Amino acid sequence: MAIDYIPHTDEDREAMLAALGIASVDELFRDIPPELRLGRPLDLPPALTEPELVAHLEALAAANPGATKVCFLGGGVYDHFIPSVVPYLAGRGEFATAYTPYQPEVSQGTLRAIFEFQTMIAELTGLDVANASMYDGATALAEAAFMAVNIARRERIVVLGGVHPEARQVLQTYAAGQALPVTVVPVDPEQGTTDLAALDRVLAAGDVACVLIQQPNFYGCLEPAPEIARRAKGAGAMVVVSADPVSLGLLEAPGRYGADIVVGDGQSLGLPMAYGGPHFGFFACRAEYVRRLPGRIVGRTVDRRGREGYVLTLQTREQHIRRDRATSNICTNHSLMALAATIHLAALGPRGLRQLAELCLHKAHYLAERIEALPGFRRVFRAPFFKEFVVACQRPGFDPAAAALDAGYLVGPDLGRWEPARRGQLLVAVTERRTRAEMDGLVAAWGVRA
Amino acid sequence: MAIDYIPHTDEDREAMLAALGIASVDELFRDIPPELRLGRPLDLPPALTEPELVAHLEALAAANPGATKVCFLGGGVYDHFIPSVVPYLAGRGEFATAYTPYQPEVSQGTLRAIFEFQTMIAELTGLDVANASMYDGATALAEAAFMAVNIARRERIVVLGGVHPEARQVLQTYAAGQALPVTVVPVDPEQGTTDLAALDRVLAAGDVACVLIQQPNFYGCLEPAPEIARRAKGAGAMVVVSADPVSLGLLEAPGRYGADIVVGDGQSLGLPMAYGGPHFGFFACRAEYVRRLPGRIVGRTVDRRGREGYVLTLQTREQHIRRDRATSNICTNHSLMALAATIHLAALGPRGLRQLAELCLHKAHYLAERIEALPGFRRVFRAPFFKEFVVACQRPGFDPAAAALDAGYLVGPDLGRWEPARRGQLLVAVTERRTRAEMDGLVAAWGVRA
Amino acid sequence: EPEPLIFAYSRPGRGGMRWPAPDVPVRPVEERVPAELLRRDPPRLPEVAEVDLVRHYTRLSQMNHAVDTGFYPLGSCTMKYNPKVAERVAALPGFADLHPYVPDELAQGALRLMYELERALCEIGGMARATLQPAAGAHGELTGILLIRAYHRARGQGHRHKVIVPDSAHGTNPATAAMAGYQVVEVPSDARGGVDLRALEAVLDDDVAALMLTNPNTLGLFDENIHRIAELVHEAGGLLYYDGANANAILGISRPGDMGFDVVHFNLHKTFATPHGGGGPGSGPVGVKEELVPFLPAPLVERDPATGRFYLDHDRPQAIGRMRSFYGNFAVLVRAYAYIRALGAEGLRRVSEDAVLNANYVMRQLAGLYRLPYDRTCMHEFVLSASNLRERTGIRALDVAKRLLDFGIHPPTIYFPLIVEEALMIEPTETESKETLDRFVAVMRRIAREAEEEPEVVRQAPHTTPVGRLDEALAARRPVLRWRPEGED
Amino acid sequence: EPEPLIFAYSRPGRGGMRWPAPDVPVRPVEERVPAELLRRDPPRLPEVAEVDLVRHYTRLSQMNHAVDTGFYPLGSCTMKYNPKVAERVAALPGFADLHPYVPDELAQGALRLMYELERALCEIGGMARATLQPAAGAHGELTGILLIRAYHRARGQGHRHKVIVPDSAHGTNPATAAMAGYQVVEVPSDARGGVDLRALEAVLDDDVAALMLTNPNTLGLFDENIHRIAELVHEAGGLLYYDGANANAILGISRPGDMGFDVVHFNLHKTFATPHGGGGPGSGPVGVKEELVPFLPAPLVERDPATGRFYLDHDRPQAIGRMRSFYGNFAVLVRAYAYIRALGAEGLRRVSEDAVLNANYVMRQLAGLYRLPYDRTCMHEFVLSASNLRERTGIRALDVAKRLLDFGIHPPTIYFPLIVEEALMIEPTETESKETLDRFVAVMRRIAREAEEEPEVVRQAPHTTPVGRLDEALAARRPVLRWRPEGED
Repeated sequence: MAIDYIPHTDEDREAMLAALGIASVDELFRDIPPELRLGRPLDLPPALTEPELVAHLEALAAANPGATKVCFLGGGVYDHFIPSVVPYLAGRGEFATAYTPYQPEVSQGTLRAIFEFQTMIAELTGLDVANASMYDGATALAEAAFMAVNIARRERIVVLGGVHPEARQVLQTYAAGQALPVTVVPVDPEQGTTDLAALDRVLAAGDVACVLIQQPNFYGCLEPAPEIARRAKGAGAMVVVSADPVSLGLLEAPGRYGADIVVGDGQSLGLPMAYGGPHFGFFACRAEYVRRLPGRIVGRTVDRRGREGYVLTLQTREQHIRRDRATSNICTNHSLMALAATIHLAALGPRGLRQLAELCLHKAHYLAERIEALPGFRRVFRAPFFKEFVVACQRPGFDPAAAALDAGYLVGPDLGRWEPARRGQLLVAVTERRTRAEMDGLVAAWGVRA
Repeated sequence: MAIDYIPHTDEDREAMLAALGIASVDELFRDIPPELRLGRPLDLPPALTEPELVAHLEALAAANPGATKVCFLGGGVYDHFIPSVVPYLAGRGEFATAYTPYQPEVSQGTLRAIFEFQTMIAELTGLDVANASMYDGATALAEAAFMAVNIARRERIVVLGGVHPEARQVLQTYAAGQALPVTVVPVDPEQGTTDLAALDRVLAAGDVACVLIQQPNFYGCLEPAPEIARRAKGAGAMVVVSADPVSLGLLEAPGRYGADIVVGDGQSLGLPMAYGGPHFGFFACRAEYVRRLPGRIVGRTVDRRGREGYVLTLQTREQHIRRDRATSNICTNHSLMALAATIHLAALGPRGLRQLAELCLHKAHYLAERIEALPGFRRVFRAPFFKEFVVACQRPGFDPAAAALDAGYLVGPDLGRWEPARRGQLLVAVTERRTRAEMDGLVAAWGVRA
Repeated sequence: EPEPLIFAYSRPGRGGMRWPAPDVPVRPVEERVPAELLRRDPPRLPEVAEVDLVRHYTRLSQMNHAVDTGFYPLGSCTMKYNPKVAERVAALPGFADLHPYVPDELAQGALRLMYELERALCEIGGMARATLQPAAGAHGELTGILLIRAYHRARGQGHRHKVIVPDSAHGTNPATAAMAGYQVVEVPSDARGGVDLRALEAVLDDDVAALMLTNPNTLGLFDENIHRIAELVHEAGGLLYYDGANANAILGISRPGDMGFDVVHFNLHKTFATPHGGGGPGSGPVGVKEELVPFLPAPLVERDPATGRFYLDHDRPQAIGRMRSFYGNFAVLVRAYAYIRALGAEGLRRVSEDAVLNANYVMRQLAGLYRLPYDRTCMHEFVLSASNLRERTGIRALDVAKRLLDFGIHPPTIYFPLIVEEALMIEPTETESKETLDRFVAVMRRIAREAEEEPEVVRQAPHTTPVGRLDEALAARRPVLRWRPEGED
Repeated sequence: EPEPLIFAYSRPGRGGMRWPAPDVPVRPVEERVPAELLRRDPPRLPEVAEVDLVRHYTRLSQMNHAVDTGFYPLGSCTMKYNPKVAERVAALPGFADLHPYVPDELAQGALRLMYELERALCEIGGMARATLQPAAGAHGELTGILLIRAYHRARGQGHRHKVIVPDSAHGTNPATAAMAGYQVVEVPSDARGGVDLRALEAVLDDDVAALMLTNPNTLGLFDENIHRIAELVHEAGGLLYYDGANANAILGISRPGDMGFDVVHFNLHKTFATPHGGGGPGSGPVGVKEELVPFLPAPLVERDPATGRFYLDHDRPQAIGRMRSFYGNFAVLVRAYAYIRALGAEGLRRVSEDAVLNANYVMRQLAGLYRLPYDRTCMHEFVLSASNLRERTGIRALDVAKRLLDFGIHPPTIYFPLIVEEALMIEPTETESKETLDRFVAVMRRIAREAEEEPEVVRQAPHTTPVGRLDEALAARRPVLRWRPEGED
């Protein structure tokens, strides 16, 4: 083999075998019935030395030209700038190669950072407490629905049509396990936001455990979330909001307009797009529900000398204690990603986050207005939007995504991926990284050639 | 300004000014005569935020297409593979943002690593002691000449024609300051190694302080270094060898054939080419000369409790103690580069270094033989070589460097840069990174088109 | 003084990332966003200078024990060395800057990597196909149990509502089964630490959907009856789920698929050396036998045999649905792929051989000092009990664990598995040298001696850590789960 | 136990980088290399596994105090915060993978960066042109003195063989002058800490080549007479050399060129925030007035006005020659360029303003406790004396320094400048917060109190570091400068 990362020399092995009084390591596998032993080498490609490995992976990375295009792609993952301190600090071996802080006395680094994370998420969401992270926004939303069902003691989960279709799929998968009914409330096709009348009809049955709102929604539109929350509350349902954390620099904290649980995906907070992961989900709720939270929670305590220290706490909610009665089966979460986001938020500060949100807003509106002025192009929805919007092109024979790509720009995804009726409608996301020149370039690529 | 890295808020400043009893920071500059104050802003480009800065530097980096070509360039800097652990560990902030370990109790990290470095350099060179690093191989060689002059109490410095022309230039510059005579011994134009008869003539005068040898020499050729050392010693001169450290995995340690001082450039030991720097120079000598060494030296001692510890030592040689009688004016050296090389050598181990040297040797000879078989091409020198050799092309109207570049290969430098008579003669360096396919590609680019 | 929280460095108006000025016309945000939706109070994020931020997180990092700082024999977690080359390649811009919705044509390198990784995992596990989507081991378990559910439903066996787990199982097993709507049935272990076959037979009936098993199990013991267990479960119409937490023992030696398992999850962060990140990200791909392939979540990576091009196949009508957004923890997949490619077949087998050798080497030397509840050859880990120590000296497993901290050693997993009292679950892994193991044994001996001779030293441990033994009961009784500005507490 | 040397982890046959097998035909090395040149015994490099290597250097790093871990007011060294963005951009493959002999056409980005950096440094220093070649401050000094020598020679003034340095000068100044073949003449400081004008006049004659000066000087004081000094030196036919070690005080405020200096070196690792690397690499560009430009070492970066292309101009017949290989510490230049571009004119001025503010703020609060030998407004640093403490308590500057270590603070430079007994030379830099400065003042107060009340605590310090106070005398008396295998010592 080319690399084995094993310190043993042959002499070491011999000494250890001698200490065990055996002649060969094979004897240690005596409990495996012979017929279950593989008896042949695994059929894997040959081992690579480190130089070969690096060359091979560099070749694979180079075979992703999508990584070098100008990115207007949206739909939950965004091309934001990552401050240099974030990967530098989060990449330190002491953070990256530790595990869940089961031994708090030698894990204060991770524990303090996660306590900071919980605080920052609580601040962003306007809620009281947050957990130490979930896998992603979609699974966080599904877990939130479970939690709401358990608290509300009702079964029906209502999810708005503006929630990311993949998050709705995850919700359906999770809910199917426990046979929980999921109802989708349609989006008003003109506005791009929730059809409130339809919502009212669903709520009227009085069996709704929770309403799941995404803000801004999948189409980039700003839902009338406070109004939705009022109606949900009025029907005795809990309110769960899935929020873009960058938007929370500018948009009201959902906890302030009635959300009981706020979740979301943290990729925008200093994490590379990385073809979709790892990112993380955040999960915050009101204080009274804390013992229903899924996942790890860090709390403050003291040591024998009265010094402040941090520990994993409220563990009786968790699988390793409560087993089949746990609030979730989650064990390993996305701690390192949460750490990166903590550093990111600390680097930005409240003003930096606000400015970032405003930059996205301004740039997205500039591009939207320029696109709307193009012949044959229209913005599909009328509702206000934040950093992302949907465009459609009526120009016959013209493929806007292909034209953009020819000019080096990625736009999308095409909504037809999830809604066949919307084939050709494209999401366009504009982060602070997109320059006016790039936006003008995209507009030029979509212009009518003379 | 866009970034200032300064923690002060305006309130902080006001509080501090108040504590000083002054109204404005301008008052602190009262000792600067008004006519010497600038009185206008510096004429500099506007400040950039971090995202702008990164974009700007990325654009400048992208404007160096030379960095992406296949590199057969030699002449002192080589495209070797850098193990992943090297930049990861050497880049840790505790190493990178410390300074010279003046306070050993909180600098044991740097001190222990440099002590390891000194040991490894001593082992590689076959000498007793080494210092903590110099700027580069060229300045190390010049300092070695000074040291030899001081020890030998003779003035004449003899440098072989096979020493890198830029190192000879540095030597001349340094020597001119103290008006030390420098004599260059020519290279045999057929062999590419020292003209031994000419060397004998120079040595015969009996005034030679030292002979400076580069092994392998600038043309890639292997000097008969032990023979040269014997002759130099016979004439009472000290022997200084400048060695490629990678070659020392395969070639005899110069200390074993009589070298009194061994220096060299450490770029090959895990450092990026970085357009020429920072790299480092190493500097080793026999034990009896240790108090003549330039630069920092780390030594072992004990603390009050008898625990082993490391400190900067023999400082009375140095400028901050001895001032105008110091062995050199060097203060800041290239410690972080030496650390990287230490990690590199620890990662390779003796077998890894040997294998690396052999790989370079085998590959270089493969390519040399293939090039020699090309019509119109010849290898310019007959002496044995290590990883680098000189080729010339007699094909009229054919520019080999340009043809190579067209195919994506960099070769050179052209010796005409320093020796006009050798214009068109190209150095070709082959590291372990060059694949047979790349070498065959270069040969194809130099083939005769059908 | 231990490092305080980042908020201690915050002052109003200090620091904060600066962004470029807008290069487009700007209109007041009130014209863009309805007033009701605009934030009234800014979040109280810290306002710190970059220098304080860097120092703070640098110092915090130094308060962690990690694989990069020392021995970490945390049983069941496989805290092996994480190669730095994997970090280097995962950070390549061609991977890091790739948006998940980029057209397949522009992500052929990423797709090929996923395709090859899936094949490698299937070969290692003896499986037909695998999904890379699950984000962690427990997530893989949920995926696997939902696959089993879909399988039974498709065969008209939707009534099966029980999942059997042994009493030695990881907590995630029962939690997962419950989360998927199953009733959990526990079976006891036998005297040799394996599944009690009689008890198993007793609970196997037409309602059983699956048995979830780790093999080697959480005692570090290979269940010699696995073939018989598989027969029994299959005869009852159930499927076998393999919890891959302990796969580090069997690479290239024995395959779950050959043992009779139908569904397998892998913990890439354990077996395939991707770093644990202080609690994640992990990655929990799930492999299945042929009969379960139709139910794997979309998308899978497929290769067009005609063109050789890779593509994401979303067209999977029988799939259980999505388990998360996108395609999995891609950057973790990159690291695991790099690891498998670095080692190859011989290297992976050597990993397991040396992991097992190390565990047995340590076990044998500690067997006299601490109680060995199952005195058998172990696999990659083993479980000791401090019950003998407790009886004689009052020193508990927890005390031993805390005392280990003083020697720069991370303690074993303690009080698990639940069937061993005062359990110490020790997994050295293959990346530790004989010297490290010898030192661990010596320290464990010393602690045993201290327990007899100076028990207070052990009971008061740790003595050398940034904080002393922490009051976990207080933390749970009076939860303080976030920082608040002074005066607001 | 402090971390041992890497050799402690070495075992014969362990670890070692593996390389790809040769992909070319291989012949025995004896056929390629004469037997006499082949190595007989391999170097005894350590043989270690990657895991032990990573742990070792990780642990070593944790034994360092650094700017990234705490306050570092080491006078004259400008230990300011090193922005991480500079590390990011310096590592870009477009810079890192660039061979120095690549054709200029393929390195336009690098050349532009060097061109722009030279212009910025010249603007900051008030100079005409600069060489980026010198690798450190002392190397810049040598370059500058050789430039001055070349200048005099070209004007038929080759007989000038003296260089004047004040008694407060950095050791590098006299060492440099000597290294360049000059005789060093020291002039004393006056009562206000500046150059004694009368003494200067006394030594100025037709043999003087240059005066080397730092301004602000090593006392942290701006020499108010600098204009007069320049006049005197110039009248005597000498030139003025500016040691840029203290330039952090004057950015955008006053320029050495305007003060009358003819040659200036910059310490990019001090003033322009490139990291100090545990002792380097630095970078010491040297700027000169118009008359000295012809002597600058080749190559310089020039821009073809017609095409706008940048090129390395090697054709400099009057140049002093090369100072090192290639073009300077390019990757350090990248960091310094990034720093200057990040701050701009306003930011650089703010740097100096706050550096000076911080120094005065700390000085004023410590002035009562420690002796302030020159009671004036200071610039970016100041010098205290512990002589009062020593007289009263026996506690020396060294003891104060060692005691600071217990509080996580790097001590000031001590026993320098030589003209102040028991000197403590304190340079807070602009990147430290008021809170950090206040804490430093509080600790310095506490130590002064301890010196009175419990002097042994100070004298025995440090107490909390990985090793205690080290016996430097022993190290020099019986030098052990390398590890040797056991038994070989």
